Amino acid sequence: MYGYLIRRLLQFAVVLLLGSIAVWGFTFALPGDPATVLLGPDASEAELAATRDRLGLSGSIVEQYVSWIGHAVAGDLGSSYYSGRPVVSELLDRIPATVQLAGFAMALTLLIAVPVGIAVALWPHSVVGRALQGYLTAGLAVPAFWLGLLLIIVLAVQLRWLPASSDFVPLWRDPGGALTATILPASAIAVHTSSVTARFLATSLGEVMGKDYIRTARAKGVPEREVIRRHALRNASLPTVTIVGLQLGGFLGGTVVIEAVFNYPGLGRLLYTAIGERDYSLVQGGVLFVVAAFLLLNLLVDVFYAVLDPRIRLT
Amino acid sequence: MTTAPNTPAPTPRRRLASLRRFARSRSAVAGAAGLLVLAALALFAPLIAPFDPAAQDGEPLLGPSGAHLLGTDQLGRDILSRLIHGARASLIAAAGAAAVGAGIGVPLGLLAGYLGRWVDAVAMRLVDLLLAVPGILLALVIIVVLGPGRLNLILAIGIGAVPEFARLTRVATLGIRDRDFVLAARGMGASTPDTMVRTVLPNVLAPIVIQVVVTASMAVVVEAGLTFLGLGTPPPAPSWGGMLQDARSYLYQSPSYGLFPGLCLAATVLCLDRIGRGLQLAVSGSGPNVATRVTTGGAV
Amino acid sequence: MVVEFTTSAGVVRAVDGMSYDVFGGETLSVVGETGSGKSVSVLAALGLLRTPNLRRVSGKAMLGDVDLLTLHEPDLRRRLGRDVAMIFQDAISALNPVQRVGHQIAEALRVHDRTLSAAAARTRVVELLDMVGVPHPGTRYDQYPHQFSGGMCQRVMIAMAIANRPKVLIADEPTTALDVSVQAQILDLLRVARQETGAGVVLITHDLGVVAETADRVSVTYGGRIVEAGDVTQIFTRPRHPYTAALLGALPRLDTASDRLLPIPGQPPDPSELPPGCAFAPRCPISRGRAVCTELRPEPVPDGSGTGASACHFPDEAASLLTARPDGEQAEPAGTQEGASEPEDAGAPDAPGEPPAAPVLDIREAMARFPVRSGLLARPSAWVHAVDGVSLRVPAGRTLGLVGESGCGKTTLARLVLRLVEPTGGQIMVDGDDVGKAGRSQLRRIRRRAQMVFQDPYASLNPRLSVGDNVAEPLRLQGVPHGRRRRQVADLFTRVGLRPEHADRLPAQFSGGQRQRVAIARALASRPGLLILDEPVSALDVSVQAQVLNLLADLQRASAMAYLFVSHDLAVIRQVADEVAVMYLGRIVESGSVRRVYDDPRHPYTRALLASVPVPDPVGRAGRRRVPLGGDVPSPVDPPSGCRFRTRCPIAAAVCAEQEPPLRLIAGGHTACHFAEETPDLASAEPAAGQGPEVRG
Amino acid sequence: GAPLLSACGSDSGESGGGTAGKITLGTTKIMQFDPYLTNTDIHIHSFYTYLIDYPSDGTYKPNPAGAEKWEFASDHKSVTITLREAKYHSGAPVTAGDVVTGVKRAQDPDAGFTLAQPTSFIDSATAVDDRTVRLNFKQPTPEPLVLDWMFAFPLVTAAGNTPAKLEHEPAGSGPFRLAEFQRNQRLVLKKNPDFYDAGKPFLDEVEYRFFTDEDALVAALESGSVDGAAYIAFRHADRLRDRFSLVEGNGRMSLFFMNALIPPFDNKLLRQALARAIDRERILKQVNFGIGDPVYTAFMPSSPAFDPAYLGSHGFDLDAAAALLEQSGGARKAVAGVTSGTPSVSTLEIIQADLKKIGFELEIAPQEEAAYLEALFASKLQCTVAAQPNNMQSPSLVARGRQMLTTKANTTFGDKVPPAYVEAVDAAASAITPEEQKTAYAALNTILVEEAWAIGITTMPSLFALDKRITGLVTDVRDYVNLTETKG
Ligand SMILES: Nc1ncnc2c1ncn2[C@@H]1O[C@H](COP(=O)(O)OP(=O)(O)OP(=O)(O)O)[C@@H](O)[C@H]1O
Ligand SMILES: Nc1ncnc2c1ncn2[C@@H]1O[C@H](COP(=O)(O)OP(=O)(O)OP(=O)(O)O)[C@@H](O)[C@H]1O
Ligand SMILES: [Mg+2]
Ligand SMILES: [Mg+2]
Repeated sequence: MYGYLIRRLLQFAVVLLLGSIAVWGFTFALPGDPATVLLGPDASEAELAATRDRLGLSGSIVEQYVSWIGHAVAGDLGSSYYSGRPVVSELLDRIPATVQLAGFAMALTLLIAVPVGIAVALWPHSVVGRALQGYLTAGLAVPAFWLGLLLIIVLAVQLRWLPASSDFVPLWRDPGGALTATILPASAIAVHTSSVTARFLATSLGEVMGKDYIRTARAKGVPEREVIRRHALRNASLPTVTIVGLQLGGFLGGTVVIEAVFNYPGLGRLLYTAIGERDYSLVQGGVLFVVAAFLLLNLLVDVFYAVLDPRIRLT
Repeated sequence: MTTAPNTPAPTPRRRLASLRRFARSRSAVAGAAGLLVLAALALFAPLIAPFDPAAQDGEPLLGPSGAHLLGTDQLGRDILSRLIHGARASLIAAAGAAAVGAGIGVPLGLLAGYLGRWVDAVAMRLVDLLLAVPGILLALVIIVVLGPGRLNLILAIGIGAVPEFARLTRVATLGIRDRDFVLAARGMGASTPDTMVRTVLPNVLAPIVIQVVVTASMAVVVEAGLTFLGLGTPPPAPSWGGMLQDARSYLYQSPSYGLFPGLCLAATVLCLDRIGRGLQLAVSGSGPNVATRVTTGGAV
Repeated sequence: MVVEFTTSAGVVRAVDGMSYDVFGGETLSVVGETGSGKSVSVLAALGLLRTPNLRRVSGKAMLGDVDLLTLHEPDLRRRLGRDVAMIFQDAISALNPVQRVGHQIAEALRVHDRTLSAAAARTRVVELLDMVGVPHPGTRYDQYPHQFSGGMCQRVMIAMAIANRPKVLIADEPTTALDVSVQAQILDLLRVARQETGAGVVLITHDLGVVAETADRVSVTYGGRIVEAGDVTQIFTRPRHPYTAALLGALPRLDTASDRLLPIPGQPPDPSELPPGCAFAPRCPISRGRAVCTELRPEPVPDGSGTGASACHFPDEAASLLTARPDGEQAEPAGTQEGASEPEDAGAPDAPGEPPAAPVLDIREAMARFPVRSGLLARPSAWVHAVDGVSLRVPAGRTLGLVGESGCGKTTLARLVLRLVEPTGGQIMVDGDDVGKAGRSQLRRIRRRAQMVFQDPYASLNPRLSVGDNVAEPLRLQGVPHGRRRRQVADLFTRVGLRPEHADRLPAQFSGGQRQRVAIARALASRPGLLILDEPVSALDVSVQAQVLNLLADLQRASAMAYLFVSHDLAVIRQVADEVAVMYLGRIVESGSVRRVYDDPRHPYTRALLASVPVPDPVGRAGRRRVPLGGDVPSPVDPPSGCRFRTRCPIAAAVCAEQEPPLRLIAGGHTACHFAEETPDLASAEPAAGQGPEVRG
Repeated sequence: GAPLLSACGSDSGESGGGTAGKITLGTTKIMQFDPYLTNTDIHIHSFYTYLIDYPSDGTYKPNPAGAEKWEFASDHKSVTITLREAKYHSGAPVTAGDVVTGVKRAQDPDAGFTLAQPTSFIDSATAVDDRTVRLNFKQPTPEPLVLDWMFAFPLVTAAGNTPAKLEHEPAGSGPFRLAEFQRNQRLVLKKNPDFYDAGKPFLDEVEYRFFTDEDALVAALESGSVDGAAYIAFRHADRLRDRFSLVEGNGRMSLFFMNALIPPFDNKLLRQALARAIDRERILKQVNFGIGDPVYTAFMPSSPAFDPAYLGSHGFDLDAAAALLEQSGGARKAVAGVTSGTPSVSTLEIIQADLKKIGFELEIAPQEEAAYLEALFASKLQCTVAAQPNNMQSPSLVARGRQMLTTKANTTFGDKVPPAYVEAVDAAASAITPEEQKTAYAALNTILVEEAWAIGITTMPSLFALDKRITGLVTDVRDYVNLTETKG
């Protein structure tokens, strides 16, 4: 187990290193120049050159990379070209908002997916089961951003129940406010992800229900409810945990369009803007952070998986 | 001396069994039919569409009427014609992205799974990396680097689909790498590439085919999302995502404008989804979990 | 009882009017080939059949005076596990992988007695584990199924089943997946459990040996029906149904090797298209086209004694089949097709005469180790000693049988020959060419001369290629042009008794026996001088197994191929082999001619194995001393010092731990035991079990 | 009496509840704090006082602001400016030295590009005393040009007047101070109690919120999350008109640029042909939703050089365009670059559709802004639709944009800038008398039409939708938002 963990951590480092190189390669391949964006359409060549110098954009790529990675290892990802603030603090600013949205979205996802998945797996042919299957298909078919728009128009603009733009209200400061501010983007995301998760859970549960040990439990005389609760669900949740982990990882920086639609100050929007503005240091730091967070999260998921599954834990 | 009398097997033709199993799922057939209709629309768009999709002849933002069955858009173009032509963008994105994803991912997964060792290690780290960057960001960066345009769009979405294909193929390859018939092929003197292509590949195709469908439906949504961000299909070529983007601004003036592209998008995904489920049933009876695009492909 | 399923091919009547009963304290064996409806009937009776395509279950399943089929689910569940308990075939998968073993047993107690405290349940479970012979039950309680061996899992299942002292204990093939030694342990344990609980036991099996060893009464199933029922001795000595008789005839025997087995021709019936008359009629030697057999379905008719019944129109003719056994050729039913593999026969199979020429296969000190990777960089930290210094020779035209328990390295050794596993040491010569040193093209040539047939006919054919293409694969690889390939494939098909017209079908459309023929045809395609057969018949039913074994014998006679025949079934090896090698933990412990090894075994392991095999003859079973080998095979990662068998050896002494016994020439064969000279005398003095866990009553 | 009154007003405003004096505005624009560098305009006026103000009605009557008074030399070769006694946010007094430093920076094209071209007429600046500055011109210069310059010249502390400092920290004396700034999220301004115009501004606090997506901004406005939305698209105007008060700022102009450096637009006739295929009416209707006015050359209707006659004589006429196209013999295919997601895309789509009718195939290649700008500056685009700032009452300021520079840095002509154009701009910059001016402006129009590389399409007023309780939000002729008089 420990050996496994350490090996995973090593892999993690390798991927990060690869990632940092790739991110650098990409940002330098980006057409457009931060100086032009910074100075706007009417700046002169000389001004641009001066700005490039100021931003540390002169010097060879390799030189820049080496100095950057050196700092990055020490936790210094450089400064944003625009705000002049350290990239780390720019990211730290957005992380609570991102985590909060991801948390809400995931909570909603599970809240929907678990009962729906179970119902679909156990009573696929009932009226409820069919209706829910319809929901699952629709959830996959409707793009989240489109759903978000509809939610805004109906709930925020027409009915004025909820705010259309979702400011970040920290949960610990104002739980009610946080809920109203986050619920719409979280729902728009969760309808889609819950469909995926519920389907996955339903399939695994369906598979598990056909396993020999379920038959054993029934043969022991365990009532059906308990068979499902104690034997089937735990086993069926195993593959689902991986999916949930991947989804959660995807929420970190991956909800660009939703954040744009709801004007939510998350990492995705930050990175999207940064790419548009050619804020290289922010893009590099940000993408690297997203990659690291994703990998770390999946590492945690794997550990959690191992906790759930003795076959992995004990070998 | 005895010989088993060969009991006649039920089907004379090969591969019919799974086709029939697919055909028995009514919803899968409906999905396939729907997709065929869409494909026909896309293919024969110029013949079917009542108007030139770029012609700005009508009054802008008309509701549905006799002349323009689904109304007109903000520039007075016929929405129905644009929808029909828009099927091209969506379907090309879908097919192209799936082809790119499979074209890169499957060989990668096959090599990683079959050869193992360092090939596997390197391939999987690459896949990890690709997987760790949210698909939409990846697509964004790729499009920004390569510039907008249909081909680049396809590449951008397709590359995002590579890890899924690679992982799926690798797992399937690992699953059969040590199976007797693969050993048998080696035992008969087949070379490694020969074994990989002729023996392993056909036997890992089933989940890949399903993933192709899954990827296609994901691509439809991501194409819409990217067009929505202004990086998708360039005008005046209509695309459903672009129409959605335009329409949202005119929702109040012309509510039906946004409805139709949204419905088309949903219907396409629905058809693909049905086909995927049908295929899954056909391939495996009830079937193991297919790695669906589990990250936030649709929840961008 | 009738059970029907809806399938694509129509309604499948898997159980078609089956009835049997069992009384307290007795063992009823339900025996029959795969697919004859054994499992489905009990599962349906207990309401455990849950597939969505279940169409109808009718009839009665009386437990005492309650009909289980009429009970509502909660009521039924209250009885399950308390009054009726089941033991399943694949014990490892029948246990929940993420729950502690102890908890799973405790659950069986606590669902029926909600007042039972956790602590009390634990105490009781530890008792039960101890009773079924699980060592260190206290520690084992908290372990998970994957930490148990198959045999241990089956013990756990039994503990679970007897926890509530049920009235009826149903065991569905409880030993099928297990080694003979473990099978013997489990059968013993079942016997103990029956005594312990006084339950009536229904033992479902396809192994006539097991039936003969354990049953009081027997029901024989065929095509979803009971074709014969009766007292165990009567069934084995005076069968009143031709199917029963044919089954007995097809069985290879440990005690005597017959020249030919008597296979039952054809395939078991497809339950979706049962014939109107007797389901067995198409394969029946006494039906012979009699109209009544094909038109009228025979109902079970009780025999005179009142204990037995037979569903045959001519019950009295059946027994004659059994007596016809010694001169089997005559009993061969007419009307079966003759394949091209018609034996030119004349020469007796093990005619001596020719002195053993240069061996086709010569294995010297072969060694194969697999790394156990762990730690930071996945460096191999230990090695699985799968094959650890094995020497064997197989001359042309002869068969070497290789036997041993699961995991002893048989498959690895077989694969070494084709270098499908990289050897760690030693030398393997095929026709004088060193396999280990061969370059790429030479290896390809060697692989052409030595071909392999795998155990699982369902896994060894490429499912995406038609059977014809499968067979043509080796030819394609040799660059044989397309047209010639087709002709050769057709030829090969006839040689193994398949219709060339079927070459276009996919493997999935063939039965196991047919597939194994395809696999053999493929192996023959490159005209090899050596066939490596890795458990070629273990996945097949007795009747089909006999067909394949006969085919192999015919082919050998015709082409003088050498066989390396790997099996865990001692009876099969006895039937096919000229020479036998017994393997234990990567080493050969005994080898020699069949007669020497079977009739005069000198190694305690061989002796124990032979003693573990159930003999399909109930007569005198009380007098037979079954001496199951205790415990499980030690891990090949860290084999015991000295003699590897010493940890389970009843006669182990100090020297065994210190010195590894070499293979010595003893009594015309080779044996690796320090006490090889004395074993025959020691036999009578050996204790009931080795140092492994004892079965306590 | 007036100061007393406004003091009362401000008092009552404060006692009326803390939030009464606060508004929240949403915008999609990126913010820049350096007034010498910025192109964006919603907040900068709040930080700085300029030398003079123009009234918000679009006319050019100079009002004293940072400058109390100014006096032109009779030879039109200098001006003497007396500064008002005022304090910067830092507490330091406004001095003549600050202006001298500021002029020096503005003269350096590397350090102050938005002011560099407009400042080019100044030869030197000298501090006469603490509050008096004298500017000497290179040549006799028309008053409107000087006034336009004064209007655009911010008072910045000498010490803080470097790009590095101003980028993050405004150093002005304007009506509001910077309270909080989170890039791309929010900017909070607090009232400057020391503002020279006592009692103003009326608002205590202004908060800007940043939106990446314009529709999200409008949705936020409609759901009440923000009190006002700035720079929203025209299509929202109709719908929002009832519930909100709409303010149209002076805005900019949209122009169709053709790059004379690369084929096919190195062909003058071809350029002239395309210039006639721009259907301003339809663009106004369908892209602008009726907001704005058609323009032909790069002058707004408020400019003295605006000549509506060209709209008639050179306006939309596909037949004329077709004839010219025929005559030009040039290629019939071109690619237009454009920033994706802007109304320029729709404008191009209309042009595209019309051109198609006369057999010219225009391909539209939307790009993301950074890539677009780079291509534009590198002179790689064949043609494009882009916005041009208002050149106020000095038509010579037409030469501010890179596509229209009179120097080699011109991205549409390179070193082949038509000499007639250079001459015309110079003449416009030195025409003192009204008659000279008239001739010069006419000449400027003629050469612009003749060379036809920059074709005016429409004005693009900036559109604000505000909660009805907000009043007094105005934009000046440069389109800078002025919140000094705003109440909420
Ligand atoms: N769900 C099902 N749908 C259709 N047919 C089924 C189903 N389950 C079982 N059968 C069929 O019922 C028949 C009886 O199956 P059963 O499992 O009882 O056989 P068995 O005698 O236990 O064989 P084995 O020795 O292989 O365990 C088989 O032919 C099988 O194919
Ligand atoms: N590729 C491998 N890597 C690691 N260990 C292996 C590998 N292949 C086989 N082994 C181990 O080597 C030992 C011998 O395996 P092998 O398959 O040869 O046994 P076998 O006698 O054929 O058993 P069975 O009767 O179950 O087929 C087993 O302990 C097995 O776990
Ligand atoms: Mg069974
Ligand atoms: Mg084996």
